[in-house]
Amino acid sequence: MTYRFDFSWLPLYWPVILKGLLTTVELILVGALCGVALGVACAGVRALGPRWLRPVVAAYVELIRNTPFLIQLFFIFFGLPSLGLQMSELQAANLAMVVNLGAYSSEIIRAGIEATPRGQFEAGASLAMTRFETFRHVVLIPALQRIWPALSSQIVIVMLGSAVVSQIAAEDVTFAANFIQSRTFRAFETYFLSTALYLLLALALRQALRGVGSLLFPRRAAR
Amino acid sequence: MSLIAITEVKKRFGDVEVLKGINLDVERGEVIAIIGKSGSGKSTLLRCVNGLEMIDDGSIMVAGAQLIPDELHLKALRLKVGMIFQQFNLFPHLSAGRNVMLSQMVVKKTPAAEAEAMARRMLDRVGLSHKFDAFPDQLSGGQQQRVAIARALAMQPMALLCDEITSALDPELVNEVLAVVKELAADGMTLMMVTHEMRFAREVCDRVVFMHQGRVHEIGPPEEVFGSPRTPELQQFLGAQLVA
Amino acid sequence: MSLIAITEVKKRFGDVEVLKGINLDVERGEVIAIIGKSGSGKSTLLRCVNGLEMIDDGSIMVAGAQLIPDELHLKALRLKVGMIFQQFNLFPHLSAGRNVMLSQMVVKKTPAAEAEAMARRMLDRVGLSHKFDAFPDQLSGGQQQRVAIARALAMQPMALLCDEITSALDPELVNEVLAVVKELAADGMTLMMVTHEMRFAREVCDRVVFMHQGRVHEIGPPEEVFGSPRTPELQQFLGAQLVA
Amino acid sequence: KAPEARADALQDVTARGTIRIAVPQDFPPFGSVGTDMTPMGYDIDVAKLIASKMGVKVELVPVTSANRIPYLQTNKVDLVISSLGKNAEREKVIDFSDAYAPFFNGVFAPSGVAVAKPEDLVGKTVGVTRGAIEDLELTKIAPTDAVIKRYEDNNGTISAFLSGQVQVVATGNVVAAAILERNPPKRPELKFLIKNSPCFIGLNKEQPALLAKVNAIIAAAKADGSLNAIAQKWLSADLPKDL
Amino acid sequence: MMTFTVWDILRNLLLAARWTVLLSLVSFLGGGLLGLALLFLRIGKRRAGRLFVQGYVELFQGTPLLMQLFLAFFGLGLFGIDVPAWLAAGLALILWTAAFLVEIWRGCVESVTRGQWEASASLGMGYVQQMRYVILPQAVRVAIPPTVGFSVQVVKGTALTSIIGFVELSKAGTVVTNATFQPFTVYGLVALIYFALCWPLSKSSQILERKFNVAHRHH
Ligand SMILES: Nc1ncnc2c1ncn2[C@@H]1O[C@H](COP(=O)(O)OP(=O)(O)OP(=O)(O)O)[C@@H](O)[C@H]1O
Ligand SMILES: Nc1ncnc2c1ncn2[C@@H]1O[C@H](COP(=O)(O)OP(=O)(O)OP(=O)(O)O)[C@@H](O)[C@H]1O
Ligand SMILES: [Mg+2]
Ligand SMILES: [Mg+2]
Repeated sequence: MTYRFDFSWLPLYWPVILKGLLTTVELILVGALCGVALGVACAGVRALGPRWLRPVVAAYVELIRNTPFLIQLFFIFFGLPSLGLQMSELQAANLAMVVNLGAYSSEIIRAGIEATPRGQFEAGASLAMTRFETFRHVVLIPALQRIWPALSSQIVIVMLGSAVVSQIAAEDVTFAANFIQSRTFRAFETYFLSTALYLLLALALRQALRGVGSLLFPRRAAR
Repeated sequence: MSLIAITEVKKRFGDVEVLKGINLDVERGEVIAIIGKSGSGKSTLLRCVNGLEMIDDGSIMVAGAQLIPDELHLKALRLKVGMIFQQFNLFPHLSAGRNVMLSQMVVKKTPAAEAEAMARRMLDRVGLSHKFDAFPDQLSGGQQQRVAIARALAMQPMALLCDEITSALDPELVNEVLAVVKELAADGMTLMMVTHEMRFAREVCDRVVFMHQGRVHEIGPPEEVFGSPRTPELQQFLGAQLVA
Repeated sequence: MSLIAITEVKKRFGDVEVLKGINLDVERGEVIAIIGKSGSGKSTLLRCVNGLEMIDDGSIMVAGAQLIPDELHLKALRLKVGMIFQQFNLFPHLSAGRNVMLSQMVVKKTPAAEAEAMARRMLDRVGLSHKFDAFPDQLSGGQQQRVAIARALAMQPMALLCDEITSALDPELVNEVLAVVKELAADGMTLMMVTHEMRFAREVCDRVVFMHQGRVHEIGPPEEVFGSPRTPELQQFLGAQLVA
Repeated sequence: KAPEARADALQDVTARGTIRIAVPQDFPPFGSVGTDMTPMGYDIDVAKLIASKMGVKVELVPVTSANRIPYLQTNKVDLVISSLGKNAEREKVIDFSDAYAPFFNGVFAPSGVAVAKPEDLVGKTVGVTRGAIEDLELTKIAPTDAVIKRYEDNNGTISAFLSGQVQVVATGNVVAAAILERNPPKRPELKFLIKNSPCFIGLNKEQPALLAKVNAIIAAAKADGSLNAIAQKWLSADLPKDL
Repeated sequence: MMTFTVWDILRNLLLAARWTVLLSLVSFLGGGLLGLALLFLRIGKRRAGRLFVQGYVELFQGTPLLMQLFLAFFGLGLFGIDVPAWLAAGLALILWTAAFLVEIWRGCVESVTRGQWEASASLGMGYVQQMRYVILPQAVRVAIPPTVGFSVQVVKGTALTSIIGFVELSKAGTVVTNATFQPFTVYGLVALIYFALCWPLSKSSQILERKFNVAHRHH
């Protein structure tokens, strides 16, 4: 018996796959939007926030970057309830995504901010802008533009990492694959299908991020 | 009363005392050239007047108000005194027009339409009204520096500080920027400028300040400073200038 | 027979024809200066002679051998013709001495001791014997360029190609490199050099080639080319040079 | 290794001198770990019993409910002794021995939760282990607006129940009992039975020799009381007569 | 009924962490060797080789490691290839690691300026000699910080092998949680152990980066 591929289950389980896709897309949308926002906030704090807050942010970033996403997810979903913090698996998954991407993107964005020529801060200051106004209007957009490719890759990596949220019964693409597999016993086909779906998602996401980039930074200014 | 009064200002970076007690009063409408060797503290002095560096001792008064280093007072100061840099420091993500509009809208909360009108007037004044929508990287160095001047002017400062604003320019472009500055001077703007353009300093300035080792070493009208330098240091400096 | 014979050489990048049929014979021991506006194809010509760019048409013969673009023939060519670049291109991870030794040992399989002796001789020739163990980032630009010359000389080439070897140097350092080149010329080395140093070209070179729009526009001894330029293009080029 | 060659897996096992058996490590009392992380439990003891009767060494492979059948299908194990229930779907892909342990699937919840029959699950969140019998059965009988959360393995299901992420779990009665024994914050109590689904040993299709051997060992163990001893040890009860 | 003390929990987690370390080492060494081989294809002259590596990178960077593990474990098994968990885990991690390392290293090779290629060519060196004596020695220096930085991702990546039943640190965490009902403590400890493994790596990568950047500024 060499293995025979059998995709006859596909029509029956199509809704499950679709739901999984939607969940994964939701995870990445929420994760990317809130995560990058959190990253900007953290990078901002580390650049010009109150001194006491900087080590706090640094600790958060280091902790997240040096522990696996899976463990963060378990901690949030299974661990936090014993502190009275209960949330649904989707909320937990979203939170984990945001927390994770927030830490990574803050490091990337910080690099972009640090690459800002000092003259930009000084020009802002000498035009009577406050530090925050300078950050907001002068520094941020070019900094984001500088690191947009790196940030895009990180978002794709985090999207692929989201596959483990099926571990807490969040019904994403991987969950769909596992679910179908447990009903049809067609392990290979289901994993094959979901791998293809992720590959497509990754390509589409990268394309979308390129689009967002060209909207946010309509001109490719030199450096 | 003088517009800018600098009294016994001292500034050190770590162990090095860069300004060793500067005294200088600038009258309203006066045009001051600051010359001196590299490292003599010219930039540091301007940066102190603009509040970009904190002074360690002495006092700086602008239009009667003491320079106090907190964000509120600094903002008030910088509304009175604009600064232009050697490296232009235009905002690369904004068009020339938006560069000029931004601080008006952010700092003074000027409505967009009004800020735009002002930006067009100022760009016109520096001869760049047709470049409103161009981005910095589409402009020559001279044009960029003129946009930077327009941007500072749009805040309607009482005085402008210029730190070697032509040093980063190709020789052909220097003149277009100096022409703009000359006009500003003729219009009565108070100017403090660090410059290496001796001919320009001689023609346009009311007084020339020669800095040496963190001190105002000689000061006077240009014909005096250039014509009959009193100290050997200034003589040597001017001699070197001629050769270069 | 000439050492380097360039016949009807054409080279295009994409749609743009950069060399439009170059003819030039360089005799053994001759020193040739190539001048011309930016973009006229000077670098491209030198790079073709060194096999760094493939020619599209025509032929290049060095010491009687045709330039054929495969690794073996290129290697043989480059053993005859060395090249020095504007950006020095020293190997940053090796000391000056090792920079000079490396290619001898790798390409010619010279034993280390012999290669080292040669490296010391060549560094001595460019006046840098005391910098044998210094790393490139510990050397001034002029010193780096002299190490690059020593490195090329250590391969004992029949000719040296120099592409604006002083353009990346601060003015004070230009002379030390030119002095070395002058000595090479006096010692009978065949040289083809792209340069903007007109005075140097006039003093040292046997013939001057003026390139214009991918062609050899004028050629002749320096007194002729500089003294009585025949074409308006060369006149204009020389005029601009004087002003700058 | 061509799959045909394993027409007689028994021969392979004897030749190898080792039998590879998939057992749970997250499903007390059938399988869990001790403080030294070694597997222990009803299924583990049965696995050891079978190996010793066959005269071979045993290699225990810890699996989850979700992946135990793929393990068998891909020949990573010879037998699955992992509280495996029988149903028609599964019988299409693997074979089953005679039953070796009693098992009742039920719906459990803390005393405060009012559930007495499948219809009462409306609006409730039920945790279940994906791919287990109770998952398949519950999916059939639960009302459409009951929310079923399917966890990767029993660890997940049990953790979800104990951390309050689900109010209700569907699992075996003995599992619930084993949870109770550890005095957890949330005490599961039986609300209603889903199915009496005793456990079977799973093996690949068309292995008549191995199947016969396993069945013979089970029958002998039932007869000589050694299986009953295992039941006493882990379930604190005698084997039901009809097993 | 046995009870777990905190020491029992920690001891078991630490024992399981040995697997995490071992898996990390295997994937890093294996991935490094494979990555190096792929690097030569990627920057080589042959178009087919370049395209192959590009496709490889696209595939392994574009799909979740989780899926790669599943497929290595169950997928190959279906074709009658018996893949034990440790092999599947090692294989998937090695392939995945190599896909990232080859891209990191390619960037480093390309950061060596064109002038270095040209200077060495004009001294008569062949491709292999250029690589061996001029390009790689420079690329290696640039490559060290990002490579060390990536090793953190590898250590964390081993957590996913728990899904194919590998009892490394994460799996031990879930199993122990189930035997103790103390998720907060257990996952907290698991996170701390990971942190203790990864943080020195991240930190040293940052320090190396700073060191090399300073070295670069001298030029
Ligand atoms: N931020 C700083 N930290 C430490 N030292 C500084 C700093 N800024 C300037 N200095 C030092 O202060 C001295 C004066 O610098 P300043 O820039 O004011 O000189 P300058 O007269 O403007 O020279 P130049 O003509 O080269 O611009 C110099 O020795 C310089 O190295
Ligand atoms: N690799 C390349 N690809 C495409 N175009 C090129 C390439 N190299 C050179 N060119 C073009 O060929 C023309 C001639 O270039 P070349 O570098 O030979 O000029 P040059 O005379 O050396 O000028 P310069 O004095 O600025 O060095 C230019 O228009 C240049 O843009
Ligand atoms: Mg200065
Ligand atoms: Mg050139």
